[in-house]
Amino acid sequence: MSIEISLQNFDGPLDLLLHLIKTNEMDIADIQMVEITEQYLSVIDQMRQLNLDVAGEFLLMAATLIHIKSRMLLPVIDEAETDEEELDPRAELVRRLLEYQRYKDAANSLNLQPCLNREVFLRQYVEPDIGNGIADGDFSTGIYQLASAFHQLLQQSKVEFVHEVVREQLSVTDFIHRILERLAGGKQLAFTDFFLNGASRQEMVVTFLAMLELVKMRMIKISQSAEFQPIWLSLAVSEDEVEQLECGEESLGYG
Amino acid sequence: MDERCRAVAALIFAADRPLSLDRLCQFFDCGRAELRPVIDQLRQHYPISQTGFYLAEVAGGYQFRTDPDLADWLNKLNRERPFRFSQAALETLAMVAYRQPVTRGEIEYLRGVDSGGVVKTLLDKGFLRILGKKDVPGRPLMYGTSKYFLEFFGLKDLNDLPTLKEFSALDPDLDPEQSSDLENESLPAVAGTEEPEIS
Amino acid sequence: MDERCRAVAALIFAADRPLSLDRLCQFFDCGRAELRPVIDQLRQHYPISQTGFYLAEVAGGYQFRTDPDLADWLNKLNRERPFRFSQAALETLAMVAYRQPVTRGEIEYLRGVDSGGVVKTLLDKGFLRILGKKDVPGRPLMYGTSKYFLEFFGLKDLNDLPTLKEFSALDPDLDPEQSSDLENESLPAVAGTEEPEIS
Repeated sequence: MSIEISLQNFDGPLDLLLHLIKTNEMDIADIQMVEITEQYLSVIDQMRQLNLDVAGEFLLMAATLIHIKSRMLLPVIDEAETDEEELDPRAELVRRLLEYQRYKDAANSLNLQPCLNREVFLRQYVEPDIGNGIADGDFSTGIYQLASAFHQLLQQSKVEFVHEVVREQLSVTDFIHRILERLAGGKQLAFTDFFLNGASRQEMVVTFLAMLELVKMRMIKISQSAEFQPIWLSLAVSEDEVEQLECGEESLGYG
Repeated sequence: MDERCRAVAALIFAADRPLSLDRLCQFFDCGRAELRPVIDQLRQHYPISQTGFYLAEVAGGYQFRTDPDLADWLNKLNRERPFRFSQAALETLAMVAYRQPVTRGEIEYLRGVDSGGVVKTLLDKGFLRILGKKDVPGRPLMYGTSKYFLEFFGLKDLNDLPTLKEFSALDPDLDPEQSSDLENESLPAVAGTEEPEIS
Repeated sequence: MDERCRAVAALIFAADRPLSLDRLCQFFDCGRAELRPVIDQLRQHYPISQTGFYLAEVAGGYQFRTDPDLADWLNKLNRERPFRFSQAALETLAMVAYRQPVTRGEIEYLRGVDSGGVVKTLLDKGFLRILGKKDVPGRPLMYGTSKYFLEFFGLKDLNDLPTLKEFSALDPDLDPEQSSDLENESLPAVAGTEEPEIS
C-alpha cells in the first residue's frame, strides 16, 4: 500500500501511528508490529527523501517500534513471575496509544463546546463611568503573569542587569578610597588604567565621579603632557593627609 | 420582580466577569439560601433560546450570554476573527483539563512530542495557570486550567467537562487495572496521576 | 420571539455601542419599516424598571442599560471591583517578589521609570510590606512581599515561584545565553545589590 502523508499533518509520532492503525483497520490491542513498523519507517523515509527535517520524536518512535518488533520474534519464556506487561512487548505502546486517543477525542469534544467570541458573545458596551483607570486584563493574574512580567523586565534591561548581578555595592566614597589606595606611595597611573575591560557602565561612571570629587578636594593631580597624550593621575597631598580624609556619601551630596 | 431581584440582574448584567453566588451574597449581606431562589427566578426569566441572550451559569458564577444558535448573526458584528485553537493546543488543553495538576513532562509523555511552546501559548492566552511545584525531585511546575478556561468554553466547573468517551477497542484483558483507571478519569484526577516512565 | 427578533436582541446586547435602526437594517438586509415592529416588540419585552435592565433608545440607537434607580448597587460593584493589575503594578510586584529585599531605587533602576506611586498602591493593597531600612547612606526603605501576596497567588512560600530557568525552558526560541544568565536569578536574591548612588 502506498502511503502519501506528510509528517506536518501529524501532531506527533503517536498521532501518525494511530492514523496507520486506523487506515489498516487493525485492532489497537493487537497491532501487527511487522506491518506497522514497515509503514511507519517508509513514511519517515519519504520525508527524508524530500529533505525534510524529521523531528527527533518521530525517530525515537521508529526505534521503539523496531525494538518491540524484535522482542516479539523472541520465544516467550513462560515463567511464573513474568507479569502481563512483560508477556506482550506491545503493552506499553498500546496503553500510550489508547491514552492519546482519549485526549484526542476529548480535544475534539472540547472544541464542540460553544466558545466565547465564536458561538457565544458577551455584553461589550462598558458604561463610561465604569473603570477606575486600572488596566484591564481579560483574564486573572496568576503566578505565570508574575513570572512573565519579571522575565520581560530582565530582557528589556539585559545588559545592565547582568552587571548588577555580580556587582557589590558601588558608592562614590568607596571608589574614592580605591583610587587613593592605588595611587599610594607616590605612584602615577594612567587615566585609562582605572577603566579596565569588563567594568560595567555603572562602575565607570562612579569611578569618574570619584576622580572629579578628588580633584575638587584637591587630593589628586591630573596631568597631560600634550593633547592626545595619556592623562596621568597622582596624589596631590601627602599620605598622612590621605589617612585623615573623611568623606561620606552624604557630605558629597550623593546620599 | 422585587428590587433585590432586579438589582441582582443588573449587577450580573453590568459585571465584566461571571458573578458567583458568594459574591452576590456579600453585596446583599445575606446567606446563600436567601439568594438562591432569586437566581432561580432570574434563570427562569432569562432562559436559553428565548430572547437572544440568557442567564448562564459559568466558571462558578452567573453571566448573561448570547444564545449559541445565533452565532452566525453575531459573527457579522464581530470584525475580529475568533481565536482558533491548533490541534496541538486543543490536545494539550484537554490533557491539562482532565489530568490537572499535570507537569510538562507528563504532557509530553502523553503527546509524544515537546510541548513547551504550546504550554507557553496557552499560559499567555490565559487558559492555563501554574498550580505550584510538584513534590518530586526537580520540583517541576504543575499546570491546571484557569477560570477563564471555564468561561471560554462555557463550563460551570471542571465536572461540567464533556465526559471522556470510552475507547471501544480497549481490551479488558490487557491491563484491567489501567482500564478501570481510565473510566474514573472522566473527572479531573487530582491525586494519583501516575508518573510517566520517561527513560 | 422569532429568530430575527432574538438576533436583534443579541446584536444589541453584544455590540460595543448603541446600534441604530439603519445599522440593524444592514445586518438583516431589509427596510426600516420591517424592523421597527421588531424593535417595538423588544422594547415592550424589556421595559424600564422591570427586570434590572431595559432596552433604551440612546444616541440615535438602541442599547441595553441598567435601570437608573439601581445606581447605588452598581456603584458599589464598581467600587468593589476586584483589584486588577496594571502592567506597571505587575512588573513592580514581580521585581520585588524575585529580588527582595529591594529598595525603590532598585525597582526604578530596573524598570527605568519612577515607581513611587505603584509601590504605594501595592503597599496599600497589602501585596508588599516594608522589611526595614537598608544600611547604606540615605537609609532607603527595603520592600518585600507580604503573606497576602503568597495567599493571593496561591504560593506555599517564595520557593514556589517558578524559576526563570523553568520559565524560559517553555520557550524554545529564547536564546540560550540569555537563559543561562537568568539561571542565577532563579531564587529571590537575598543579599542586597545596591544601586550606585548617581544623582
